[in-house]
Amino acid sequence: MGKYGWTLPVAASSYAGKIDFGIWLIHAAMLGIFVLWGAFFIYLLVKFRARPGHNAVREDHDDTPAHISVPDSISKFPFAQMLYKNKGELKSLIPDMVIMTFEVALIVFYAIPVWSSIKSSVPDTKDPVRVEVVAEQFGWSVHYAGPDGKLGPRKMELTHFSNPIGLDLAHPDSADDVVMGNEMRLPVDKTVLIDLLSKDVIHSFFIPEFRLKQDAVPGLSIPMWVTPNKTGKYEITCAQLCGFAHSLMRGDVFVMTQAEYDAWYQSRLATKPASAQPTNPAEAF
Amino acid sequence: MSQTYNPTAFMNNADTHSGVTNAKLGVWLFLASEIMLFATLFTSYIVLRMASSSWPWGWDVLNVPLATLNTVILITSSVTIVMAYAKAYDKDKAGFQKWMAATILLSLGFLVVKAFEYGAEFKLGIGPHTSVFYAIYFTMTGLHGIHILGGIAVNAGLLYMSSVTEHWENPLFLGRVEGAGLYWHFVDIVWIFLFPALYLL
Amino acid sequence: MAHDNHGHHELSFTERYVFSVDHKVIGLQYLITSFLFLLVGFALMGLMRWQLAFPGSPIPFFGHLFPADLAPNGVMSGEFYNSLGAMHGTIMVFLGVVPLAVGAYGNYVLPLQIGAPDMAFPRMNMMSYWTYLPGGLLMLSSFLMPGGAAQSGWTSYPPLSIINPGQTVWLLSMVILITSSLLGAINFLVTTINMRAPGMSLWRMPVFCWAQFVTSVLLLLAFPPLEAASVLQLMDRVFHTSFYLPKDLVILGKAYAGSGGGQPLLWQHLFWFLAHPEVYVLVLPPMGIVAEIIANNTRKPLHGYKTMVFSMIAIGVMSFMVWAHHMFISGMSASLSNFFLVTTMIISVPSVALMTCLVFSLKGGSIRFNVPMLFALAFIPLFAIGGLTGLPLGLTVTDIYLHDTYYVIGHFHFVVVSGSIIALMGGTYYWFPKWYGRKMNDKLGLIHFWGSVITMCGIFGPMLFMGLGGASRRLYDPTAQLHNLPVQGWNVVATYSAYLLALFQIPFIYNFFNSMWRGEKTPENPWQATTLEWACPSPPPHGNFEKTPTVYRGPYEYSVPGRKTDFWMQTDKN
Amino acid sequence: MSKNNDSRHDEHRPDVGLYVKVFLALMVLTLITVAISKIHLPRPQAIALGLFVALIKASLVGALFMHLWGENKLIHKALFITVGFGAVLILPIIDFVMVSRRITSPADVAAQHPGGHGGHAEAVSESVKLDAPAVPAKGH
Repeated sequence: MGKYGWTLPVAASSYAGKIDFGIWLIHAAMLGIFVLWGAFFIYLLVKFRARPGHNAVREDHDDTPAHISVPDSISKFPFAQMLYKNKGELKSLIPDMVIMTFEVALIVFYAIPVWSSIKSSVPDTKDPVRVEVVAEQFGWSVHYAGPDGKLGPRKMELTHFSNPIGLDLAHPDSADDVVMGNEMRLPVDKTVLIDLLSKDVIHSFFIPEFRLKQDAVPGLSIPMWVTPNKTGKYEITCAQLCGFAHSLMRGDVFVMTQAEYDAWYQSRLATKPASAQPTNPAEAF
Repeated sequence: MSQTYNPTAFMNNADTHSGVTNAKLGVWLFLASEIMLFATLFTSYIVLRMASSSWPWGWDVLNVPLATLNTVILITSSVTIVMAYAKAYDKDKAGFQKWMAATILLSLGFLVVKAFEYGAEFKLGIGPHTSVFYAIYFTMTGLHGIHILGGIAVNAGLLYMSSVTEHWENPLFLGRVEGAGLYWHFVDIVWIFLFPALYLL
Repeated sequence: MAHDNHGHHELSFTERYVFSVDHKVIGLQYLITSFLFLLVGFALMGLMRWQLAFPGSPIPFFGHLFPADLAPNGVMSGEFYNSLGAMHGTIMVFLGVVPLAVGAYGNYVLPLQIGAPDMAFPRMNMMSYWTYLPGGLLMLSSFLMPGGAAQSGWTSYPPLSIINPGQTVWLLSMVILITSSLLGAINFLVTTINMRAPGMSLWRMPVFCWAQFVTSVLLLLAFPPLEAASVLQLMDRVFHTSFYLPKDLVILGKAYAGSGGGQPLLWQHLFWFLAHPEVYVLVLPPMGIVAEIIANNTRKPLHGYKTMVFSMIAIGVMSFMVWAHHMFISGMSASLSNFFLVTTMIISVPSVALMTCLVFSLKGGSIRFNVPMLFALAFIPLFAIGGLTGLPLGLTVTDIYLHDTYYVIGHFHFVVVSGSIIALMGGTYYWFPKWYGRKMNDKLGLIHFWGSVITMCGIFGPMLFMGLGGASRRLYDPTAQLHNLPVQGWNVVATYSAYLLALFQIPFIYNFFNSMWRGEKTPENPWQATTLEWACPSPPPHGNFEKTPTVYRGPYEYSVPGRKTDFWMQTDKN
Repeated sequence: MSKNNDSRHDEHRPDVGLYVKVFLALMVLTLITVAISKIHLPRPQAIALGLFVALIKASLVGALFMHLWGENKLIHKALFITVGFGAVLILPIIDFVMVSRRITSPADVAAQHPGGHGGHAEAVSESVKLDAPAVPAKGH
């Protein structure tokens, strides 16, 4: 099936593997739990089906627990009386304990550390690619900070069909900035720091191959990062309903070698006067 | 029992499992849901206030003296309705009607003062759309005003019922007055928090 | 008033069937209405499914019936698709399953099971139905309004919901529906607390009553926040406030005129503060029904009655603290996500305990495989799939990938459709003899059962695979995105399964109405059950019990050694 | 179920003298809040004091006018449950506090780590916490 198939698409970022590990681990566990329970369930259905000569048998704890005498040795502990008298019933908590242990392990050793490494911190890199992604109905504008690592300021009143993010082109920080519509080119094995913004409604920036997803909320600038580690062409999609053309809101990601990337960036920069009018995502439709 | 089955008989009956009449329990549960409603509005208020870069001070943008007057009116009406309850408890019909009428007049007074306040703001071209502060101010006081209207309707209904002998002598009547009172005090409590939150702080 | 003579004069047709104050009539009104709304929601889904499987091809048969702005040349437009999606969710959740689980079953069965002659506030009960119906019709009528129905999903996230047409009617009818639910919840709580028959202590209540009790608490306390949030959104739409709108919005190239200063995420918090407890409102009553049916058909007490009850209470409490696991990637604080991750893990503990109890209850029984029991048994594995697939969604890290994909849709529908709705249908087969004194046909029931279960798996199973493939939900044209192309085949499978599922509901509908008049007559207690609803005539008269019943024991005293019969009713003294 | 038709034992015996005292107390407290707000206290103190007085007023009304003092335990329980669930609504507020203190731009991250050291792209241990309240949020 190539890159995409019936299961997870190709993993193309540094943390994609960590996320995939979780997905596969949980699905294996789910399958195990389901098969075990399913087998037990079917066994019960067959063994205890109603048939002539077979009668239901009550469990021991179905009789009044008042008659169960609690051993002296444990009767002094808090709740011991209640727990001991209901010990037959409490059997049902055993599978619970197993599943809970699994979940606690998953949270402590997997979810919390990996989550904080992906979402609440940025790797400390020397020379990151700085990008600002601005979502709108129905397209993405990708704003590169360029070699100076500084994003040119945006001004709402400059927003125009020819300048969808309202970039202040007169500002010195904007001199080496490039704005692309629905297209993102990244060098491989290099951390990209992305600020995610939205001009109108809530969108969600989703690159399945990077296992990267984040809602773009108007009024917030949400930081995120990714380190692509496989060259190729991938897809940006919008994962949050954003209007009638939501399904058409997509873009391409090209991960290329550093040399290719530099060449491309220079070519964009060289043609910038002509393309000071960046590709307009809205015109795509 | 099926012959003389009477659906309202149970509301009368304090000999329930809990020892609280159905009517009173119902009113309290209704108030519980109202608590959640206003708690949500206050949460929204706090969130919007914290997220905004500046928040106006009530004395600068709203009419605090009128609001203080309204606070006094509403607290007084809370006392008059509890007096009406006391009179109903003593089976003093004239007294009940007097205090209940006072309550209704006071609550109408509250709405009139409120109308003056709103009117002055609208005249200046200020409305809910002006800023987040005015939005939350109009929404919260507006919802509170709707609650006042509901209270007036209930109280007026009770005032009318007290003039009909059949209702006045109904053992349920005192419970109804108490329920109306509970609701009215709740509306008062909401205002006790709204007043400083919007006007003073 | 004190000596009102309701029972003495003949009730007119309107008093008896339309504006009835009898909880049984109201329950059946709810039942029929909510089943109709389920059908409507299902029909909307059928249209969407066509577009998903065959994007861009005209809808067969019905395509040209729609106005040209909704479906030009019979091909659904993007706006129309979004309306269908939003209304499908809203109708199914707020007009279908909740009224069915709480309004219909709760209303009819709860007072009977606790031995009450009626609800605590019969007139309020009637008002509750008569606010629900207009609210629902208003919601439906939004299709006919200029601008069409709501288009922002059932979650109505602003700012989209504020700039889209159609949302005002949605918000208005939500406020009405919430009011109806609140009236119902107060009524249920007071009834359960105050109106139990002598001897019916809380610990002798059937699990179903506990489920309704916990559900009512959830409804009472979780709905008002949504009501407040809806009012704020209504203000945003009607009075142009900016509760949910930040500064400097530029919508399709035009600056939005508004003061700004609002918070889009505030709506999400308030919405999910309701909507997560709402999920448990959808699940707990059906679970109660399953417990009733399983206890009855295994002919032995439930394993762990107390564990189940405590689990339900724990679920009820915890359900208020897990809502933001719907918001892990919404831009919410990443550290707070860890808090909700932990609470989500905690809530899975009582849920697993409940399921374990249901399975363990089979052990040692003498299992009768009648139609209601089949539905109850099918609930267990299907709901388990729904529950298990919740695991990777509740875990922050894996949710990054799976959030807003078809995996979520598959998970949710396994829980609600092949969980709740299957159980609720089982409830219909189980209590039908009580409602009409007649039994539903078994053969048709079997066709309905097997058809529904298999086709449901055919709809929702593929969604899980599509989700793993990265297919986003709410896409008008899934083929517009490259990574969806390989999984598009699953959409076709799901669509045909959905149409088959529709076909398999025909025997159910026929069976229901046919059995109402021509079904096999049944005695008072056809299932040899122990709970109180079977101790009164079928159908019960106004006032329910001939004389107030006295309760002597717990709800599930089956197969008590040394007794002639294998069931010992709660009302039997010896 | 109907052995007792007298509903009175459930209602509270009114105490008119007490009501008048509460009324006077409420009036005094109202004047106090208005007076407090007129002297320009710093905002946090003003808010704390204002809410404290409002809380006293609300408790007076609740306890004595609504007869919560000496009310049936069931109603106390119902209210405690409600207040407990209402308290959960603090979580959205906490979220907004944390979001507003989040470093909103990787530029701020760069500002914190001038020059950059160590080239380990994935070294989580050396990473910068995005939720740390180190840099004031950029106004949005």
